[in-house]
Amino acid sequence: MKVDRRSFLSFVIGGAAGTALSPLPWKLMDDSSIWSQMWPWTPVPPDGEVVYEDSTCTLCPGGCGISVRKVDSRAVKIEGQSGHPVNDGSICILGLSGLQMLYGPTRIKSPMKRIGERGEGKWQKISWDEAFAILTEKLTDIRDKGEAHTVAALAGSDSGTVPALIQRFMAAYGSPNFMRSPSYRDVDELTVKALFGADGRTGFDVENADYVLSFGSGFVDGWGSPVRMFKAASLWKEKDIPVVQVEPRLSNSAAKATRWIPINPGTEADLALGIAAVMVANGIADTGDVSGLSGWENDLLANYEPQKVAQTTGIDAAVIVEVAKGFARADRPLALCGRGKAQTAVSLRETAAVYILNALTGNINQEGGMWAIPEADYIQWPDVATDNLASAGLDQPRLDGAGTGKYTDARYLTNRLADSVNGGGPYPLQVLLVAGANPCHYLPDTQHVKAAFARIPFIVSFSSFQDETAAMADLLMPDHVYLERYEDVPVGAGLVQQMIGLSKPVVSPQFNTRHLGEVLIMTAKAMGGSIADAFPWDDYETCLEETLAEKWDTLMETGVWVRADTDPVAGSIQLAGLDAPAVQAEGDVNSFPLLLVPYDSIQLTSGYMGEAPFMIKAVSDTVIQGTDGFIEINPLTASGVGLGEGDRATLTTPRGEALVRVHLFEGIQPGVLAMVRGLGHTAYDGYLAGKGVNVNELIGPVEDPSTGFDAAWGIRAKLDKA
Amino acid sequence: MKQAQTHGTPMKYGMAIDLDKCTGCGACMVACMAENNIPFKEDESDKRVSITWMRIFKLTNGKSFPDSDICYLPRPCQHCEGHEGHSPCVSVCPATATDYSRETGIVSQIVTRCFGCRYCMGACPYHARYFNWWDPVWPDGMEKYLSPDVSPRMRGVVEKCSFCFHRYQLAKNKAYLDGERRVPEAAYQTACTQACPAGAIVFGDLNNPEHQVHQIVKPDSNNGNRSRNPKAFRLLERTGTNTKVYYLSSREWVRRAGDNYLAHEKTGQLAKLHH
Amino acid sequence: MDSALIPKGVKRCPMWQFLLGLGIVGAVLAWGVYAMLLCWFKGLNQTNMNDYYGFALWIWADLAVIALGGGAFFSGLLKYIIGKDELKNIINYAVLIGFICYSSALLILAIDIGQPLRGWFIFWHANVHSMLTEVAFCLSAYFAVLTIEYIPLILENRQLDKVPFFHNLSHNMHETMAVFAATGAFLSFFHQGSLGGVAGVLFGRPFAFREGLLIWPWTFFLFTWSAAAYGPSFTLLITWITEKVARKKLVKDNVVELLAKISGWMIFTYTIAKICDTTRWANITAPGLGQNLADFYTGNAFYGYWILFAEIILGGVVPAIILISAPLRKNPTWRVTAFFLGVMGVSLNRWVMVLQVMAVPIMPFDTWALYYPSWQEVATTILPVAYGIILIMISYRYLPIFPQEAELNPIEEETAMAVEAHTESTPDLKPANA
Amino acid sequence: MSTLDEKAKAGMEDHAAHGSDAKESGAGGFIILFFIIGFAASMVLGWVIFPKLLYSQKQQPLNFNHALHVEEVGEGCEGCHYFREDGSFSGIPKLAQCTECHEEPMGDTEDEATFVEQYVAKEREVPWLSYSRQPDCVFFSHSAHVIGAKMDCVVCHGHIGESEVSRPYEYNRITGYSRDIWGKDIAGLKKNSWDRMKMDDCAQCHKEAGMIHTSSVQTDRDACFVCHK
Repeated sequence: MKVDRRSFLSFVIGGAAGTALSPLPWKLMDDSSIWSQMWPWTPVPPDGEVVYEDSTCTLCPGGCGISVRKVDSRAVKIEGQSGHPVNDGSICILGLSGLQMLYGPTRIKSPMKRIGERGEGKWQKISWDEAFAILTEKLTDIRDKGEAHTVAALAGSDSGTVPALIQRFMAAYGSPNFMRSPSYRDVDELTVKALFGADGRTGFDVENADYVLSFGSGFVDGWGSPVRMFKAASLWKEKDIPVVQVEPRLSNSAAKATRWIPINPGTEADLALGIAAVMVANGIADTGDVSGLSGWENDLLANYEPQKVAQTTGIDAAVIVEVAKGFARADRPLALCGRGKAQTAVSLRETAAVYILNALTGNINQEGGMWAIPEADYIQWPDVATDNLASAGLDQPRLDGAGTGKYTDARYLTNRLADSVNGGGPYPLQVLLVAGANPCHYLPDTQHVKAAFARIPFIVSFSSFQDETAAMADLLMPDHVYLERYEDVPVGAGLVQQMIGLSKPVVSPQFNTRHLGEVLIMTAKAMGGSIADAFPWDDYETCLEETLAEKWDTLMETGVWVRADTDPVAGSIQLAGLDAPAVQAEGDVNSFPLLLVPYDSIQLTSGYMGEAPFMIKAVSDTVIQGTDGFIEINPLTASGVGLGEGDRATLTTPRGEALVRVHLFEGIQPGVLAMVRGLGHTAYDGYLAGKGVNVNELIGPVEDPSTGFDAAWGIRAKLDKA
Repeated sequence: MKQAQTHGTPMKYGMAIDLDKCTGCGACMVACMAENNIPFKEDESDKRVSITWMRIFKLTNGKSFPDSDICYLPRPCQHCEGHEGHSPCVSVCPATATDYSRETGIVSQIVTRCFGCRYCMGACPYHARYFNWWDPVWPDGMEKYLSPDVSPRMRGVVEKCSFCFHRYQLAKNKAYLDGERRVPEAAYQTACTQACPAGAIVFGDLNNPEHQVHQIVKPDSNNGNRSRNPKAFRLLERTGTNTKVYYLSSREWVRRAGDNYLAHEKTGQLAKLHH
Repeated sequence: MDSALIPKGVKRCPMWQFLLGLGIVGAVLAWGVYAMLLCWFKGLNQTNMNDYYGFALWIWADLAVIALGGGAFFSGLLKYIIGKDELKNIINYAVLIGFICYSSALLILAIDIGQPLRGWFIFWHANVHSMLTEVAFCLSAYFAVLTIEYIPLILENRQLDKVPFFHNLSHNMHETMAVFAATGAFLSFFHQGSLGGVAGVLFGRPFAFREGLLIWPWTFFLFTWSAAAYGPSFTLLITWITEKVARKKLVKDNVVELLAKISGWMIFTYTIAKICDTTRWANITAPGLGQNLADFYTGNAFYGYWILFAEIILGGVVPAIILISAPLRKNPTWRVTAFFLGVMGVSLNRWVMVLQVMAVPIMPFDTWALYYPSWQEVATTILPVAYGIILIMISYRYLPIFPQEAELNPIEEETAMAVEAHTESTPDLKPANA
Repeated sequence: MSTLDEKAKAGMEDHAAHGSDAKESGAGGFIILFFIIGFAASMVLGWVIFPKLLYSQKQQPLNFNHALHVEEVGEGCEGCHYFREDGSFSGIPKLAQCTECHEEPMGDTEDEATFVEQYVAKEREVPWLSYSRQPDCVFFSHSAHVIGAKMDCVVCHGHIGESEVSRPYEYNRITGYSRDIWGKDIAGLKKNSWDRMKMDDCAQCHKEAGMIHTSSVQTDRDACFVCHK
């Protein structure tokens, strides 16, 4: 018989019926949906035992205690450590993002040497032994030629054992050129010295103040120890404490203040002195703690009477008087200094003026007032026994000229590094060691800085991340990140007590990196002689434990050592620095009718650390859109230039130009443009690189003649429709 | 036989967010992202395709310099109760992927049940619901920090704030071990609450007079759960979404920005609640 | 060459012309399919939808085609239940158009959901409170009905009809068609309504929210009503286009005018209801939630009061008047204009109830959200149109869709004979060639 | 359609009439037969072959004798599977836990040797395959069931505690589910409470235990956020 179509048809129908009555179609339907619920390419985080490990965050100088949640060996979340004297359980946006840095793809995963052109990004992985060999050979050669002083080191800070080891290494090696990243600390130390006649730093008892007068200090934008300040700001709200914020822009801090007083940019010092004048004139100043007032009183009253100050600052004279009286009559008034996050210096004049204002309330070293206290001095190492080569090198002047000539009081003038390398220095720089710093992103006039770096024959970066400076290096010797290492963390940041935190390894090192302290000790040993002798420790941990001595146990237990009863460096102040000239913005008014001022945001680190993806995700679309960066501008000013919300414009300053988009903001003074600090990275990965504009490329350093520090607070600019 | 799962009165978890304290720093957003395995893309600047269970809105008073003022408003899922649990999103979901729990007052979203019709997103006036337009991809190595307590979502489903419900589940585990019937206030706090450096967020059981959030909000159950606190308001209260996130502000313009008002109406005025 | 399949007594264009036509439309279809596959394999990031625009072009297309497909159930209702027998001359086409619209709607939904593999959850894990659930069930059920209504049509193909089994089957199905028509009408009432409910129940969105009757917001009834009103207009518009393309009359005027008249009165009554609804909403509902028309129609680049005018006056009042007044209705130009305006009006209504709902800011500090579709969305939306045209081409060529065609376009004897002979001489034909 | 083709073909034959007639009369029986063949074939495919294709097997890294351990360690299951302080359940022991006893080989079985050499010595965790792992979206609280409801391990895990050898790990090729969760029987019939652990089984058991809650507004059953995460 032959199978005709009808038979075939019925075969198919039978098959269909059978299939429908079998589990096949139904299970397939169910399973395919279940498959879509657990797609193999969607990760499934492995479960395990949960433990919390406490440590100290070093992503900013704030010194918060952190508590890291781990699942077996993985760190899965960073939380604030409850009960910690700084942050008591709370944490900031940067601290929360730490794990993205730990596990992030921008980590430098092993030592590497440059094989392509500088900055080209061509690297070759090498062993640590090879890295040590390259470094020691280089350093030995130079030293043997008697040119030890042509080696310089740039660190993020100079406090704590690791920076101390760098300094010690430089001393033993024979170079005077240790530098730290510039910050408000520079001018603070110098002013304390000038006014109190002793070394130390200021501390601000924000928790107990009952009237706060802030000269542009971003107390909720990252000033001081950020989380502590957030808590203080909430405390002020609860206690209904008057908080006066003086700055040209309605910053988040200004919005949190009980009163925002817009001021002409750069005239804060005049206001401070104006207020001082009103206080003195009205006899509501407490001059007990202030010596040398009489000689200055007349000038003060003559030059800073309210009308005059109103002229310069653009603040109504009545307001000045009102604030002065409110401030002076408060029981525990406190004036804050240092713009934004206080990551940059301000002029000596401004700093001194504000500190003296504090003094004139008679609230120095008092509850709720400004304190002047010494740094915790716990690193007691025997002096380095230098050999001849070292001594010779150390006798040389510093590259940045700090400590000599007109810069006698300055310890570091890192802002002058670029100039000296570009030919302004006493001798050429041959090797630069960079640790915990990213000058090629945050030093002012960044292009100029990069040009200088391009001329440095040999650069070694100890950075853990592929940042802009590492990109310029010849040798990468990556450090552990803070969650992988031990480190003492002395906390300044405006605290009124001495405090040391301890970073502990929360996870084992993720990549082939080495602790910088370890690297320094081993390099020293490798170089032998007096250098090796200066580093008697077997390893960094021993060094740390010995150095911290009796504090070690406390730190291992509680993670933090606090000394509350610190004696102030001095009880009264000697007037000084007030005759110093004001620092003006660069550029002439005619060709640059507008003023560009950078502002700080707590959502951007604007420091050594690059922003983690989470932080960038939290940034508003009025700050970045795609890769476009925005500037804030008053609608009046904008319409003057014919610009509307979101329009593209060319922003030009004496130092450079950039394509930006405008965001209309009623909270900014007409004629002033504001751009956020911290964007415009060229290094790191696609989550960060190329987003926005690096404001440091548009603003150059303006030297404060009385200190030598860069005290630029803005720059003249013009804006054209693009 | 059916029984209410709750022991004694059911719980009603909610929040009070003090806008006077909130600084808009974004710690709550990132705490949430880190806690809940929220993915990220290279470009997150288009906020309409950017998954942020907790999102901060910037409010302005509309006045010009120098009288201008700003206020930040963090917006988690408002966990609407609507009328007897029929919140805008829950009632529309065709597949029962989102649900309202009478036991906790939490609006759940089960992504493995969701098939991505996005009706709930249309229903939510707060834009608290987010769709996974892309597969979640973590840069090489970063998946190491993913938490096992929250299941990563796959492409094509809607997700939203859960009031960190997994923390309740874990706290409940502990409670069983300790022989407690109820989870103590401190044992269940959301990630944003815990992180907020300004202490602006208070979280707890609105039904429990011992909980701080209840004491701040003083909800009036006879008046649609409106707060008896003159500083407090809820977003779009007039629509009858009956949310469990209360905001506090001493500034009238901020409170007015929380709802729609006709020119002549005064802030806080409420027409009849719908449903 | 395929004349064996072509209905008796009618003339069709030559094969090459037919294939050429198919080819062109097929190309568009292929483009749409490509876009569809992109959406399935790469995900909905292929669209321009976003978290503010969870519903966009696709959902609009769904609502629109279902409204326009309403001609099927309503003509069915008129013919089989109410007994307007003339309509038998157009009911076939109404059914075909309905079938196309509903299959398209289901296809678009299958693309629109983020997890197509779990689409069946809507049935398995149904949430009875959700309008969408109601839509899904009734939609699928009614699609089944339409299929059943379409089958006898296929069986009437000249060759199939020769098979006694098929012949009897289709005959018997015709007998019972009233039952299906009734079922279809019942189901349509609910899914058309639920589609209206989709927007109406959104009590968080004052622009969409409406009070109503029992669990059904007013939009529920308005949608059903508008589908019944405008559906026939669409059927007639398509018929007219088909006639233009075929260059011959297919349906007698009395039939067209009858349906047009009914459609007209329906549109008229619907428009009155719509105006009442809008008035109440604008003066009571929205203000009760603190909003007024200005909040909805000003402060953005696109959605202005014009859209209200276009929908209600141009798309409602005007076509209603044209179709109601005998002289205007009898004038083909006016009539077709009315159909066109009507179709525009109901489509616009669906647009407003989907896209403008998403666009209007609700929180005072929120912003308008405007959106434009990506090419993938456009392509996948055109896809069903192309598919529809193809199905119409084939059906028209091989099935006796228009009972009056032969009568209206008599062929001279010998040609007819020739066709016959031709048929017999080429029995080796396979429908695959068709 | 095929009927049509057939007619068309018939047309090609010389005496079409005969051909077709013959078919009309004779084919009836065959048609039924072919229907049955098709039906049977697909039933076999669906019920017998399909399940075989759907599942795959893996062997455990090494054989584990539960019975022996229960005997040696004592304290029943809790000896190795215990609750942590935070109320979470430890599940399959980590290597460290085994090492407490197995620092040196205990007994002279081959598995013992491999265990000590391959894992203990090298400090490698044993990649056990968990029979009862729920999918990631599920939050199962052991404390709720074991401490709260005082349930016996056997209810869900069966008599694994008495097993002397590790049975192969069966999993679904499409979903990756363990068959213990997905269901032993293709027809979905359960002989024992532990034969399948899908959501409906949880619901079923809760129902039997009279533990139906009404916390869900949508379903009047347990709210989703009880067992899901």
